[in-house]
Amino acid sequence: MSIAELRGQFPFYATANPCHYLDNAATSQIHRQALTAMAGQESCRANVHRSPYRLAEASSHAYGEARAQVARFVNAAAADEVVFTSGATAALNLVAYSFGETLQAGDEVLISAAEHHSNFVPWLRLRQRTGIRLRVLPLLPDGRIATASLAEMVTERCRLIAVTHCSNVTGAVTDVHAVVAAARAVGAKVLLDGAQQVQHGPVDVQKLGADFYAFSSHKCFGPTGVGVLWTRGGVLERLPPFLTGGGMVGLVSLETLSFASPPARFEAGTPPVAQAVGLGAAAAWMMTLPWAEVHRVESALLARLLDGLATFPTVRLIGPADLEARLPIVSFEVRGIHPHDVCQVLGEREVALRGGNHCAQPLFAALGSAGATRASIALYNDAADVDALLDGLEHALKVLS
Amino acid sequence: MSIAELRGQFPFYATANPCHYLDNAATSQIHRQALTAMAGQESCRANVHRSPYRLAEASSHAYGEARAQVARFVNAAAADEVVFTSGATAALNLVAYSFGETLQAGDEVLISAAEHHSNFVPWLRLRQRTGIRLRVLPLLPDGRIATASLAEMVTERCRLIAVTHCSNVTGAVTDVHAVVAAARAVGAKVLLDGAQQVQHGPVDVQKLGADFYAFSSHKCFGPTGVGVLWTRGGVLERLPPFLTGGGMVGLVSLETLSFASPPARFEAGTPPVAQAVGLGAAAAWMMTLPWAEVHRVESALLARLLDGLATFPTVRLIGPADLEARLPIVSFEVRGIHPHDVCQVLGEREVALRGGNHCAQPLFAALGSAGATRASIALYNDAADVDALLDGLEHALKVLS
Amino acid sequence: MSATVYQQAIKTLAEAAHGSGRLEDPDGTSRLDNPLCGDRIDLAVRLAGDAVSAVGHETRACLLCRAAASLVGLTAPGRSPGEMADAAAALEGMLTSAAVLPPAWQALEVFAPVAAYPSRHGCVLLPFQALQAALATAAGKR
Amino acid sequence: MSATVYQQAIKTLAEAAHGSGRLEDPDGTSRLDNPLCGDRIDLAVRLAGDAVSAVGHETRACLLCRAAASLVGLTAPGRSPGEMADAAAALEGMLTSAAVLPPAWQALEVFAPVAAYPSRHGCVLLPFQALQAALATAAGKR
Ligand SMILES: Cc1ncc(COP(=O)(O)O)c(C=O)c1O
Ligand SMILES: Cc1ncc(COP(=O)(O)O)c(C=O)c1O
Repeated sequence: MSIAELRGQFPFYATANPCHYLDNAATSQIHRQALTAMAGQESCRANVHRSPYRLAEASSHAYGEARAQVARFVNAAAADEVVFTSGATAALNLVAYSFGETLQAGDEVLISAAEHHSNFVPWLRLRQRTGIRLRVLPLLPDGRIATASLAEMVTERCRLIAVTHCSNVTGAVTDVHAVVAAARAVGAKVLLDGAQQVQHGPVDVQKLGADFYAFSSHKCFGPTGVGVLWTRGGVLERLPPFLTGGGMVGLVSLETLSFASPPARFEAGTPPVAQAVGLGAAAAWMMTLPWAEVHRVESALLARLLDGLATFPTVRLIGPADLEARLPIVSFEVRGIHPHDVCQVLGEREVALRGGNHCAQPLFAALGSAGATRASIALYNDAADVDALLDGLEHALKVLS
Repeated sequence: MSIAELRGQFPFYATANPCHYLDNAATSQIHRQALTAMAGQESCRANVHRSPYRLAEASSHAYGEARAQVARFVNAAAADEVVFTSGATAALNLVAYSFGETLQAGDEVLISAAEHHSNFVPWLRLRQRTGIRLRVLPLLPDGRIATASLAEMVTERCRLIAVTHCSNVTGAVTDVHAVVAAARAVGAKVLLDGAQQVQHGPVDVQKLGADFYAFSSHKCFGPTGVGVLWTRGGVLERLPPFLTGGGMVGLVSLETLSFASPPARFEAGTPPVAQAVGLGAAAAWMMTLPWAEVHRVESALLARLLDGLATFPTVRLIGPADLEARLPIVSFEVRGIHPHDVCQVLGEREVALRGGNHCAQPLFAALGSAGATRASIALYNDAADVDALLDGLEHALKVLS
Repeated sequence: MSATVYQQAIKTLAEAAHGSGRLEDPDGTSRLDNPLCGDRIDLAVRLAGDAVSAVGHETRACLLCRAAASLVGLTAPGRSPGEMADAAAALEGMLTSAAVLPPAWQALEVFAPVAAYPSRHGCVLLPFQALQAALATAAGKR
Repeated sequence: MSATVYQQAIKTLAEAAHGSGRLEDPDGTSRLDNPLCGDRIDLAVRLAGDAVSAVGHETRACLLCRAAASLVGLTAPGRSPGEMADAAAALEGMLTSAAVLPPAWQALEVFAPVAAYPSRHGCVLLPFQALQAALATAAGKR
């Protein structure tokens, strides 16, 4: 697989002035097929709430096809296990509100200190509403979730373990097997936040063994404005709806209220039709990639970056220094220099990084850091991108100290 | 203003085989500028959570500009009064959850029997959660909300009147002045569901005097996947968040939780950036239209349709028969013939209509109807569309009886 | 798109409304709603031995649904629950994957043009599903 | 994009850290956070008559913010709350709408290149806002 070939498929690299884009964990660039599919759907459209004219049948069909494509991408047992949401955050809130409604005071939800705010704050809020007990898995010094603590932290009252599949700060991939085993032992459900995982290859939700899997389209080469909540078959059937409105009801009156079956029950209102169609195209494209080769290329870039950073005596890595069970997301501190200043200087040299606490305040608190600079690699990045970062960092150290 | 000129601006009419599209109340066709703006934003993008590289500054700027464009479109006092949501349904749920959280058992919310499920079911659910009292304004025989009943239905316990600005079934436009006056008399807030209003011209939220105004992009020539909740300045500041996650917090830890100021507080996670940019472009385009002229054209088509329908002895109109205070949304029953059969036959003749209860079961119950066929007109429709409907209806009566 | 959906045969079936009306002493009953259109079918079934002996349905629905209900009313009596399950499967197969109808169920052919309109599949299937549901309650009672 | 943001003047200002440290017996105090970056400024102010007599701030932030805090520490003593409000307004005007600086506030010119980076405007404005907030608490006490 040649990177140049891949790049040619991204409109971003055809623009006059593409930068060294290394902020992929914030959002990826969009794939040509996703953009084309979205624009095509929008150009000539109808709502998907089933009317018998040609255009409406076509929209309903395209939306259904997108659901099937995403289902194949995560290897769902059935397309109806896929619910389209407006993003990973909305998917996580859906679980916190809907599954949360089935919990009682004293029930426990176990998260980790590595969670993005989108899988942390909804549980804080649920605790405020219902009095659940929220427990937090600690981190190892390199940022990995300390799954060894599962034994003591998963009690009989545990109803859900909700953890990230991959950290958006450290790149560490969670030991899902350990999490699922611990949950199963007490009959708890498992939610995985896959927002940083799926852009590095299709997942197999059946093999993972979780009950809920959430991710965003815009981080995996699809459009903004849409995300996915996959749920194991049978689980959604027993859950109350979250957002309510058109398209998700059975009978509605002041006295009666019943709901449609999933996935409709969880897709109130007009869904992000064109965005889902775009995501479906992105997912279908990803299914065609030689992922072993992609991983080899991404890992080589990751190694190049880690090796380069190791030559700076004032740089401290936040996250695993090895290449095992981690993805190419690299956060680091520079002693005495604020991440925003690093990002600014690099930005002036057209290297796109992100600085701050990356919506993960609990992680930074746990690791004793006030913030970090992050570089995150996607399948279209190349050695020149990494080298521009390393050169730029050298320059930044001169400018800023 | 020439319709042909307008049509030329819609990609739909450049497709090989455009139909007589009269399902605009379900979704409108997208305007060229909205599509181009969305695609441009997607082609070369970064997240909007403020990083100091060129692309991120550009995305943040574009997203802010979209907010300003929408603010101008509804004549908001400030851009920050505009919250982007994933659609009208999400906007209405936001109010039901967030403002709903400030209500207590026994507090009253007043809606109407004309509401779309998206402004009905969220309040039924709030009643289940918190024990509010839900009261429902009755309808006049022609489907208008009986605002004369406000006097008796608005009590001292009323905290909110939440009604549609225009019915998606009857086209009747609500007497907002009466609603606002009744609410003000008891210190209640007013929410208007503008999903069927804004595609017929910019609104002036300051003049309307409401506190919340919700609408969807895809019904007013913008992309799917985005909507708007406008809120009067100062009101959101006192409301708790609804969706939670990245971008809307202050400090986050297991012990502390604080939130950003509006609008950020209500935009958890990565927003539908490209869709908002597309909507902004649609709003900006709409601001350039000669609306008096558009209304004249739309009303002429409405009159043509109503006159035509009046010649069918078995057709019964659901909604006002006059042209006053109504928009060009026309629902009708055909005696002895099911709406889906009407739509099917018309669909085979490339006339796009919608049949059923249009996500408004309470309205149909109130008017003693089992369902209706609906034709809804937008600014790009012409007499040929209306005539195709009338001819097709004649044909349908032959085929079906 | 394919041929028009409203062939004379469908209209004739709907008008005939075989099996319409309330059935006394049913062995099984069902009520199915299609909330999108506000349609509803109430169906009752009586069994004699291993076969359906009588069907009664009250159907408030579109022409397609009424035609399908009429076909159920016409064909179910004398047939076993298994045979009627085959009919439902054959119908669904024809609509969604262009499957060829088995010889015993050529009567379903009248609904073939509906295949082109997935939004209407539910209308045609509803009476068959209602029968299955009623038979299931009857089986439950035994 | 315009000239580089990190001119020597900014680095010198930040390093000087005028007014940094805790102030005893303050008339007004404030704490402002920028949760996006984890930055924080604690600022205290003392008044003598109608003018600021002393400022003390503890600033954990980026270079730009520290430079701005230093400029506040340097310029506030001896000036009235009104004059400092003018400074904040002049700074915001320069950043967001390329407004020309008034003669009294030419010192703010060092931040001109930041105008090109709206995401950094908050960094520069934060210390000025913190001063306003502290002055407001002081006014509240009187
Ligand atoms: C791990 C993780 N979870 C959740 C999210 C939220 O995704 P979104 O902002 O698309 O809703 C992100 C995005 O930053 C993330 O990195
Ligand atoms: C009056 C009214 N309100 C709310 C909605 C919901 O809008 P959306 O489906 O875009 O969320 C609609 C759309 O049908 C509507 O007509």
